[in-house]
Amino acid sequence: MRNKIKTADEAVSVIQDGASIMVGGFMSCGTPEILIDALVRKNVKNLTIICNDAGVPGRGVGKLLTNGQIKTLIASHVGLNPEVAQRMNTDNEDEKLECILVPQGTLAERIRAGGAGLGGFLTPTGVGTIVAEGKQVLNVNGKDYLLELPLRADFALIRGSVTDKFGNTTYNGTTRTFNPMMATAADHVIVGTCEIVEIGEIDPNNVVTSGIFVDTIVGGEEPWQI
Amino acid sequence: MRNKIKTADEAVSVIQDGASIMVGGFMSCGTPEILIDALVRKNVKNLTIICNDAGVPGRGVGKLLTNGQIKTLIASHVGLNPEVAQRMNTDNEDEKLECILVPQGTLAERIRAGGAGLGGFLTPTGVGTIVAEGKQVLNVNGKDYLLELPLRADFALIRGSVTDKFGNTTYNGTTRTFNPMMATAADHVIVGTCEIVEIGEIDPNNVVTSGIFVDTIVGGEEPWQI
Amino acid sequence: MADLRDFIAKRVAKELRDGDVVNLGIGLPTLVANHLPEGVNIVLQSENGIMGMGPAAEPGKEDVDIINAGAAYVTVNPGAMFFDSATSFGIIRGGHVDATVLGALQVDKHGNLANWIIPGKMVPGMGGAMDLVVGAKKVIIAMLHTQKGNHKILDECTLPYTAINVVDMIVTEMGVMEVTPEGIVLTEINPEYTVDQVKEATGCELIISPDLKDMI
Amino acid sequence: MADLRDFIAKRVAKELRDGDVVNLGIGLPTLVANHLPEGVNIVLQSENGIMGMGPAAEPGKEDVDIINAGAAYVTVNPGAMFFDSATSFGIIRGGHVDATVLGALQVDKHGNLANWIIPGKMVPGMGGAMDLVVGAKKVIIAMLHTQKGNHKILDECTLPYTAINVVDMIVTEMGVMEVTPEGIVLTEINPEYTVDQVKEATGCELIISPDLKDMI
Repeated sequence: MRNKIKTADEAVSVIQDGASIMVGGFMSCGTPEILIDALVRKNVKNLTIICNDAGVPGRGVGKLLTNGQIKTLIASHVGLNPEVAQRMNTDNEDEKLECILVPQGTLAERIRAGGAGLGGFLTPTGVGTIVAEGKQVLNVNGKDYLLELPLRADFALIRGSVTDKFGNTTYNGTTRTFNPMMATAADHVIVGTCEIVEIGEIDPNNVVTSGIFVDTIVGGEEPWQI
Repeated sequence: MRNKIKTADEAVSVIQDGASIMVGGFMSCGTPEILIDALVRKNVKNLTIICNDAGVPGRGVGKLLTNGQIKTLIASHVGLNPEVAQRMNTDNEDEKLECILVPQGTLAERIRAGGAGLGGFLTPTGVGTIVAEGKQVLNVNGKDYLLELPLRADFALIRGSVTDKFGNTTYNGTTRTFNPMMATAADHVIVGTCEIVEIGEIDPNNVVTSGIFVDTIVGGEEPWQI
Repeated sequence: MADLRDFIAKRVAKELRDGDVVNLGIGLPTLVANHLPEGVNIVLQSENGIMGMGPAAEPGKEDVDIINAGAAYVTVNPGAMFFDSATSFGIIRGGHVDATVLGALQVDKHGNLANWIIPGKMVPGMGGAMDLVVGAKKVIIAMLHTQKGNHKILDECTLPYTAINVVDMIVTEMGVMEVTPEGIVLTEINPEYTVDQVKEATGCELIISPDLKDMI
Repeated sequence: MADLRDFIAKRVAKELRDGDVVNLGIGLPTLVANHLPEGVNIVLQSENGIMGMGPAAEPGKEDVDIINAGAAYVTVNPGAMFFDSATSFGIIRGGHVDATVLGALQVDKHGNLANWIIPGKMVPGMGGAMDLVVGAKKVIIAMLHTQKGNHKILDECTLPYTAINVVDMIVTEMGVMEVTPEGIVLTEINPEYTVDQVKEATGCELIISPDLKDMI
């Protein structure tokens, strides 16, 4: 079997300017910081980042924002990172950030749909609001729903707690968040994980992400801290 | 906290003639036999049963079929139970079975949608086949999809391996099947389980079905056997 | 102000039943958990992936892998479960949350809610609020009755909607209101205020319940 | 007959690459796992909820909670995972299965497949077949070239479709065929047959690859 274990810098070497990248986590709890750090070092630009939120400056995707690497951010909440507003309103075209807001449940479901081969789904969330603008409204059994489309990306950077050498991954506590769906919805998946174990050490009943989704494993992820 | 533990007969006492019931399992591996047995004893009729398959005579939902309790069966595969054909073709209106076939992935996803508040989803499965008859076809990014609608039921009979007294449940091996989705998609959920443990004994990372979905817990489920 | 918030939270807590699954918004709604009546145990859902959330973690005893939706370290109760975000919002959207308590910028007589875009300020994003108010069985708005003297309870929201036709109940420092097909009905009043004062602080017709009670 | 089936299965096995995720249908396709080339390890997916399925369980050593989609006791390999049916078909429909091998009643030159309704017989249900052939990256049909002398490879299927435009390759005891936009191309031939014999056994125009090889 192919060895999937690499250093963080080796792992992100395949990511080029203009890539779309899903990043797991919620307020950067469950975000692979070591992979973000490597992406900052590589300094690729014009990225489209799909992540629940913009975190805070100096944490998670906030680091990519500070370093001017994000062109488009697709997220459900960006209010706790003041740099988002600064970059959205800047006159400097090179630094200008486009921010696309998606309801959190819709974002999670769109990523799931992207990984599960669905062409879309009908959700009541957003009906009658500006989220509905430009979207098809379908009425099923007397109730209106928005047709929301699947979301995929070139890369997913996910964060595991325990990963075996095949890539089977578990997530401890609230680090799970968007990671399992993102692992299914990107062409190339890199997991930054806290602990790498031998194949067979994780109970098959408790694996959350199958190793078939994982292209590269990077060890040395540290615990999250406020 | 309310005590959810009952005997099988107490548990199914709420089920009346004409009810729609989801039953977990695949070829009755993962089917709560003790709950089926209680339903046979109660002898309610005209049931709509939603289950992956019709099993074999004398096993799982096959028992309900033999006992003439099923009016409508919604399943993906019924070929291994010859009683299905007999009852579909009978001239005895009282025994006549209506059988609605749904692709297995679509069935699983419809039940998930029913539990997750989605109004439907777009799947490529069935496009151009008789499964598409009467269904809306939507084209997304140049590809045709069928709009499939959510599925819910009055009751779900699910089968757990370990269940705590709140109802948190895990499933061993391939007993998982349709059980986790069905637990979310019925108004009243009864779990027949192999082992009942105290609250807190199951690692919160490994719970598959939350106790919030479970109305009644019945112990004494036996291992499945071919 | 802290007193008012606790006063509101305490009244909201009386709406919750033993065993209810509840999602509390950040801020005032979080206080509701401190005021549950004797014998009422609720199951707190946190949209970042917890069923059975417990109190804030004691300093020095934090589990760094367990936070709430406000990014604070929390504990979980025995019988808790962790899940991913798609599962979390399946629970929310699917009607498995009995009640959610949130703040609002505006609520109108149709039960429309606006609580995510403040005029002239940066748009922070709706997070999970749109899904929560659409999915929860009961939507309780917990807020101050007015904003610096400006009406928040209106004929029609003027700010962008979070969702339409979703609010069931409004609890403020002045009273308790139910959103009905006929309009907003005042069912309880804080005895520190008169009905006329509450009417004046409300930007739409306020139907006074024939059975108006004291808010306690 | 058993020999023919193994002959076909052995050729199909050569299509699989090390690390491929593969779902094998019941019957002949199951035999493919016995003929993998040296150094090729595949990850078997079973739609009832296994990634990393192993061989059949030895008698007396069955784990009663672990069966395959044919309801036989099986084992799992180290690194396996169990999941629910929605997850299983998310994997299948989402294109995460590299190849699926199934039998067919009819295949036509458009790659349309009919393998679920036998005329005059009870309709058993499509099970997971419709999802599998729509979702798998490569769909390989493994079957006998004809059915009691009747054509199975046709201009147009006459039986109800399992799916349209999905078949990539057909492996029979007579040869290996690829479904292309131009039609069905014979790329390998079993040296026990002549090209004319294969043509005669085929119910649509058979394009003979200029690079026709022996099927071994």
